[in-house]
Amino acid sequence: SQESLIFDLGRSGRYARAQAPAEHADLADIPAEFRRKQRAVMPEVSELQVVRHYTRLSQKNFSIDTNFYPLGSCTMKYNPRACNSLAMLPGFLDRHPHAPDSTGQGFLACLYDLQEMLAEVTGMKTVSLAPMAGAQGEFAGVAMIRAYHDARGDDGRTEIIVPDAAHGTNPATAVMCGYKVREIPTAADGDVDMAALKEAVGPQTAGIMLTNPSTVGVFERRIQEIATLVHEAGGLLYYDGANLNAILGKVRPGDMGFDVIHINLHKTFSTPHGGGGPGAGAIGVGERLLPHTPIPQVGRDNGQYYWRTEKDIPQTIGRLSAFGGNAGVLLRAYVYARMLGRDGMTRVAEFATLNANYLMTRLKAEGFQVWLPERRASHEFIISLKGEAKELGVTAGDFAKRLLDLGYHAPTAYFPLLVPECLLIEPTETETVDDLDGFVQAMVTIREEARQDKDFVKGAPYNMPVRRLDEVKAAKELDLKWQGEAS
Amino acid sequence: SQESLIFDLGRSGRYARAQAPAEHADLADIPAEFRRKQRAVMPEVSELQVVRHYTRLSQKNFSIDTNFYPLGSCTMKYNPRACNSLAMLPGFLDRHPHAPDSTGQGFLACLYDLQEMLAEVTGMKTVSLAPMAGAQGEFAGVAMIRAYHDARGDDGRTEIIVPDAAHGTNPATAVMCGYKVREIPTAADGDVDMAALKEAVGPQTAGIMLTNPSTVGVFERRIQEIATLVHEAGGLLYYDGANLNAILGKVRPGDMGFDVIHINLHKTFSTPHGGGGPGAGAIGVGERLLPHTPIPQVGRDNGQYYWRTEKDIPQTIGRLSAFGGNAGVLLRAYVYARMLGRDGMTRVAEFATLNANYLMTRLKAEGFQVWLPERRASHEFIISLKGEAKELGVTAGDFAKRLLDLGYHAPTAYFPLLVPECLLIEPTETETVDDLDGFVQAMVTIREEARQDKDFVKGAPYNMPVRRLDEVKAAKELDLKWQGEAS
Amino acid sequence: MPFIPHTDEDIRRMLAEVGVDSINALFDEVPSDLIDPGLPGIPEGVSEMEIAREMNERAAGDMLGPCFLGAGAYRHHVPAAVWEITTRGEYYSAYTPYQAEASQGTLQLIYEYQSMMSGLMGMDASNASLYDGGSALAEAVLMAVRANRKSKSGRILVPDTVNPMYCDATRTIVGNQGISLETVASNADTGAVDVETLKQWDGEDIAALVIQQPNWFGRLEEAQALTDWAQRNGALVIAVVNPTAMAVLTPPGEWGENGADIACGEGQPLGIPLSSGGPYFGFMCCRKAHVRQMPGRIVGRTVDLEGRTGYTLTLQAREQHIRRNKATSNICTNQGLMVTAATIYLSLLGAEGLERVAGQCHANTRKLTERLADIKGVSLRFDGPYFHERVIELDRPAEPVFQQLASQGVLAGYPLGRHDKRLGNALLVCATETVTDADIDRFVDALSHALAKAA
Amino acid sequence: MPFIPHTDEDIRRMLAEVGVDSINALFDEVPSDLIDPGLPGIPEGVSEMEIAREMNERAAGDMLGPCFLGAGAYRHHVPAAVWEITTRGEYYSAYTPYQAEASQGTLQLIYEYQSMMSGLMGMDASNASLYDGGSALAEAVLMAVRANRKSKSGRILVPDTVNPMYCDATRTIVGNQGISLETVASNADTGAVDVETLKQWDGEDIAALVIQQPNWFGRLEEAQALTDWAQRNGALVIAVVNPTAMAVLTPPGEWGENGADIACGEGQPLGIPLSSGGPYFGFMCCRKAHVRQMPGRIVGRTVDLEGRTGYTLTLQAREQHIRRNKATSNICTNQGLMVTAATIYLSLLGAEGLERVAGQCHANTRKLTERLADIKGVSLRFDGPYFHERVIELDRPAEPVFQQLASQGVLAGYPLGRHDKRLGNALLVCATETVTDADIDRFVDALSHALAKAA
Repeated sequence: SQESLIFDLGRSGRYARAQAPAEHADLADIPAEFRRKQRAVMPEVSELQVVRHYTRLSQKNFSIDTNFYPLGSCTMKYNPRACNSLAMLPGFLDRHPHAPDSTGQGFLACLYDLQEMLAEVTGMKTVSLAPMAGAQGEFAGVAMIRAYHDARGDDGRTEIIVPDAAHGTNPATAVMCGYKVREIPTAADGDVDMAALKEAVGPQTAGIMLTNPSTVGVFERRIQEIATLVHEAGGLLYYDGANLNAILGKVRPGDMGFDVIHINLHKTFSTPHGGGGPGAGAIGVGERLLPHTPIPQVGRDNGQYYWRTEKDIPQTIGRLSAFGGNAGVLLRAYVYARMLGRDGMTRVAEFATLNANYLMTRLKAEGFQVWLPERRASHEFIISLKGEAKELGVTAGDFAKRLLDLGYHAPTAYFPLLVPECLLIEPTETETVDDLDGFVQAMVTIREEARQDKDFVKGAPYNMPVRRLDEVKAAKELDLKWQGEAS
Repeated sequence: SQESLIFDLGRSGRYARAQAPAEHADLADIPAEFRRKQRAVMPEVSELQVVRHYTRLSQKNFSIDTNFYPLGSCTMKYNPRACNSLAMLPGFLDRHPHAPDSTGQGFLACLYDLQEMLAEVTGMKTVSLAPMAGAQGEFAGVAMIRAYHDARGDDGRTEIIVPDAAHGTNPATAVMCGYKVREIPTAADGDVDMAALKEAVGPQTAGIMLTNPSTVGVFERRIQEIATLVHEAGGLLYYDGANLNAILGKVRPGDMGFDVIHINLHKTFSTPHGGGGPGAGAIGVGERLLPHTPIPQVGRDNGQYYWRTEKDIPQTIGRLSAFGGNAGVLLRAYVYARMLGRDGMTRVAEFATLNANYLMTRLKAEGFQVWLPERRASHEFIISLKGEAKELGVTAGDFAKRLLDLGYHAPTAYFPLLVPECLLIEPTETETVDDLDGFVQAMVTIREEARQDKDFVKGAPYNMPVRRLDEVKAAKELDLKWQGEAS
Repeated sequence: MPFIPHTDEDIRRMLAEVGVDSINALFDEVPSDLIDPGLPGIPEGVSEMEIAREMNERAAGDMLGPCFLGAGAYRHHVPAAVWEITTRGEYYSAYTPYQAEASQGTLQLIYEYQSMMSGLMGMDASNASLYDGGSALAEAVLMAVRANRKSKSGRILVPDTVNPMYCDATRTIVGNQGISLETVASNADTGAVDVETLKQWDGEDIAALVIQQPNWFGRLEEAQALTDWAQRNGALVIAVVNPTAMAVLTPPGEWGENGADIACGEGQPLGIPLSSGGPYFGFMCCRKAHVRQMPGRIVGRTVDLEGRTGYTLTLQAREQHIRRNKATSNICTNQGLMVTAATIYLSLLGAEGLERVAGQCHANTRKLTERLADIKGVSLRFDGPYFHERVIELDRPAEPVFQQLASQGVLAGYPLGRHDKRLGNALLVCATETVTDADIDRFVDALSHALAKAA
Repeated sequence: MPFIPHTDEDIRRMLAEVGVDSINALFDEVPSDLIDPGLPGIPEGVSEMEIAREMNERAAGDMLGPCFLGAGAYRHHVPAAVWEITTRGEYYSAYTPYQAEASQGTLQLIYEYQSMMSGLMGMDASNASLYDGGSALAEAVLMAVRANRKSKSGRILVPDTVNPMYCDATRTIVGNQGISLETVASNADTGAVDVETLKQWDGEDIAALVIQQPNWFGRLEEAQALTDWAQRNGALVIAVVNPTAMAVLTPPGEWGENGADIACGEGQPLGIPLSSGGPYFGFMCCRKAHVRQMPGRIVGRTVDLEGRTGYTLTLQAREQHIRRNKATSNICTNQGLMVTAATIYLSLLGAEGLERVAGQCHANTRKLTERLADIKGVSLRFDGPYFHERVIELDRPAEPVFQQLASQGVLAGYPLGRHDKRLGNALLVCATETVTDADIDRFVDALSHALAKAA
């Protein structure tokens, strides 16, 4: 049923009275010219109304805790509840970021230990936890590449090479760092087109941004060759950690030859996605880039933990936020990493890969077209519904919407851009084989429904709180806030 | 959609591995004859499966946090979330009940302060927090009445007087204490039938159990006269606190003449109902019954808090549980009581009463038959759908089920037993007038639907996870546990 | 007005609709000498912020170190998922599931709980909980008297190896119903009941025998033989058991030739925090034949109008809201939220996980007591198999030692002299899976020091 | 295998289906010299119980007393309801709401958030959050450069009264895009910007002026006059504000004749715990004209096929996943869960509640600084109106005093000398609504003692 806007539930003068001081303080010392004239437009509701409204709204979401969520490239695996409750212990929650290091040794020890574990599992020299999301990690990485060239006076390097299948953040980041983007194609076998790469690499190359396994779900087999090629040309290699879950503990980006890597802790280290963040985009740094590590970073000296700043890293690219990063997210990642431990990390990669290959095999057996069927799936894989679109008139988007009705969150659709009518499917290691089988059955059911009545599938979803939304209207007749109308 | 049983999700050998020791301990010192031969039938599932299953199941419940819940006699008001989080602070949660008083002064102080506040607001001499639910509080109260007479050697008193409208727990409790139940009728004006009472009272009277306001939702106006009558006959008065919310801070049972009272903290003091408990049934004790107060009780001596036991109360009726009562529930009640404070308590009664009288007036205006229309509603009131049953063929039960479809939890139906086709409606003070209006509108809508198509209403609910259930089959073909069948 | 949403305008509108001038007018049926007593003893209300500060200070003052106390309540690891889900509003703020269609979440959960408890106990059926272990024994006694139709005596045999607090609570609750609890003395050397001892009741009319396993001293009773003796003599058997222990010990359903008739006990070990003594929950299971005598809520599986599976409260004719003075018990509200937690706990652990927990508890207690026994002035008190709890004997009264160690932050076990003067030097100790080697070292050190001084 | 549900039988069945002998065979495309590096530096996994023990110990070691630190992060009361609801699995474990039909909860919540933030700021539109206040300023600078089409210079005026950490972060982020941040010196006596000072840029091509209100020193800037100067000179105005303060101070939308162009800042005061520095969230609002230049997610209200109201991400053509190297920003994941908390916080407080909170913070800071100013060796540093934060000047370097008081459990404010040597004796102090009179007494006592000794 429709849920009113919180504003429409309100009545003038109402608020949750247990939550504010009983009296209005005297503000007469602030001259009137600085004072607000009219109250802000705000909800005016009781505590029960708030609790009920947001509890009911929450039930309108799919989430890992309620549904299988095989969203390719997003690693929607189980977020252990202990990571939440232990990160929210009062000793951590109430600590002011400017409080001296001496009073936060427990907190800093967790971050230090996390840095060490991440460096080990990625094969990098050091780790900074400062970036607050994957995209900020990317930014930091490319900014470090730039700082490296700048520091050497090597200022003719104007290009960053990016595969055409890359995440949108890659080219956007390169531009933020003042680089031009040089796109290279993906070969038919799913790997980077080496000929195109060789042609692209040169003295103008600042670096290359790669995801490995790549966004088409396969391991880049010639990665060592690529690393040598780029390094010999004087460029550096940036590793986009979006797909790190696929190889955690099995293969290390540092060993592949990467100079810098970001790790989406909200993917591989299972911190919550939170409906769009907060994430954390820790940066792993190789030998060449060590002097440019972003600040702050946790150091250890004589058993005491402390924040390292520009004093310790004078050539740092600098600070990325007002404080030290998404500390609470980092604590969650730390708890998760400790529960996994050495063997557990490796198993993440193994079972994420097993689940993906099993699901790919099953879908293929049911007649769906797997992209790159000759390759091993990494932790994700692609099917193309081009055939279904042509023969039955239902698109990948239609399948995606109908899956919602059947209780499955849709896989990522229409990404990567180079595969027509594609679904990028990432089951993750925390799902059971029975749930994978259920997903296969749902896909088969939808195809059968489409054969019977394509318009039925095209009309999906039917069982969600709303049916398909008018996105054109949303973008053209912008309605971005409540304007005081009645509900 | 149907949710599988947790057992049906399992596979042999699966469990949440982060939650148990990594190794099996050696139990060879326990002789085989004492050891379990075959593993217990248990779910075999992963942590994600558990989280997902019980998150999804939760969404199938109505609750205060999701719906208006005007369940008469149950006081389903907002349960402040702070009461939960503050009662679950680690210092309280991890404390062993046998830990010495000296290490639990904070905890004991909360209970002591709660005792004091409850005594004050009910007008009683002392309070014991030992009873773990209303029914146990009732038991303790009647057991104390019995102990009182026994201690005086007054052993001819064999009867407890109970109005016919009383909660079922009242007669059941009297029997548990070895008494016969003498039922007296309710007069046409809703008060106790005084003539019948006078006839019932005598030397065989151990006491009377009353709820005031009564279960028909009105204040017993001649309560002082009743108290005198019973006391003069040598009996005692027991106050069933189920409806205390209606008079909190406005009128005190102690002032009315009651000798003992139980307080459902999960009603008036807003601790959670929890889908059926835990409750807490604190006992308020008057002068006459002081020597028989149940144990343990928190005492204070020289600023130190301690558990009072039989050493301190030698004539106590004794202990009601292994430990000291539902401590965590009591902490929640304490937090709530402190947030309300003196004025807040009185306002509870005032606004609960305002909401009930408003809702009663509105329903009456819409043509529904109010029981006792000449009386003020207390915090609840009764409507009878006898007319609708006769004219339209839809019963109170049908209205109740159809209300679920419209997003309202049904009021209590068919209680008290003496009113035909009744709904007992208790809106509580935490609901807004808009929600009350919405409920009225829903009742009007259902009556209109019944006029159009009574079978439609009789078939309700339609929008719930299940439709009406076969209760006869449930009772005849008892299926009380999973037997290993496939889902 | 905390938690009350009414604006001044709302109040005006509502009073006008009702046709009164003020809220006080709504109380005009209350005798005027009773109204508005004033409440000078109740402090002014405080904001959530203020009470949060106070509660944090009080809770912080109560914190403590390692815990070797058991005696009916056990510190186990409680997985974070248990309470994060249990306190979801839909479980936390729901009522007893009378409206089945709007309560399928709670109802299915209880059905699953019943299945798990039946499985753990090896019994046919379970109810949806009672208040705690102590009151569960009281209800079991009442139930046994009802269920044993051949017995008219109301006599219940209760060994002195049953938790004395349970006995106290039972006496309070059943005391007015013509039931007598008769004590069976245990063997002073073994701390368990000898079957021989029961022979004195051979041929007498006994309604039921209570058997606690592991017993109050942590010792394992000869449950098989005791059960057979009782049932041969026409008495029912009431088992009082620790549910964690049932992962590794013979469950009541398999005691003797026919199994116990009723199994009950304290559910706290299954995911419920110690929480200063409550809320916990009592559990009760029984044989099929006795289901209709069982007190409390019971959920059954059935179908809806369209044939879909659904769950509902059943056998309500036993209960007080229907049967009133003929009810099996006056219990109404039970411990629903605790059952929610226990169900989630058991689902996470499964039989395998619970076995590991039980095993680790036992191994830790064994390690602990072996270490303690090496201290001069400490010996082990009872011979024979035990589980996860054990009695040690000091060379001096235990109570002062307990208090002294508590002041040093070590909860050194339960002084048994509180219930039996003959055990004045004894401590009942327990080390669950939460206890580390460092904790044990700390206890051993503290006790060694305490006993190093002359008694 | 924590969190991995596969049984041995599952694994066998799956490998058979895939047609390989082992899981390792699935990695046969990885160069063999790279595979299975071993991870000697990573410890063995531990159970939840073990890590819980460690985290509890570490957290307990970090606890501390009263907090008079602000400087960009503020200790406010966070209602219990905020995080109990925010951490519900449906919010906590959901992804960015790309699939609108399956994400109406999050989407409607964001729409409500946008409405609240727009209302609080007096602006036309809000996005769905940025990372934090510092990076929000960086994004605002980039946005201003894009949006100010008349300006080609990329020059941004930044007073030295803007949070220096925000300036640092902004420099890091915008440094490679041809943008220059030029410092505007404030008046050393007032700690605020004189409009006169800006005259030196009259007629120059300036893309934007940044105004922080209250500023880094807690002082109120002449936002009206500064805004008018900037806009008359063709510069956009970027407001950096404390959202709590906006309950009582003139919001950016009402600055000067036309209002600020962009308002941004740190959302932490709105229900987000201090949490050692994060996660917080940056907010950003703007005028309608600039909406299409705003970075980050934006939710719009629309209708579904049946005409029912629904919510969806909109204007996605600005974003990196569509526009790639032409995007307004590379931001993808933002701080969704923090927005959830802030939305619930603002709903609970409303305008009235937030006013009371802001008022109490200010009153407490006034009381605190008046008390501190009475101490020998302490004076108030800047003249003029302030809000909820204020600079005091000691008779000696502040940093050692700060460290000394911290070791006594009092966080005595922020030593401003860390950013400006001229302020080496200054402490920026703040007393929010959570501070009690007893806390103030404790600070006053501790500082009095510290200063009683010769410097």
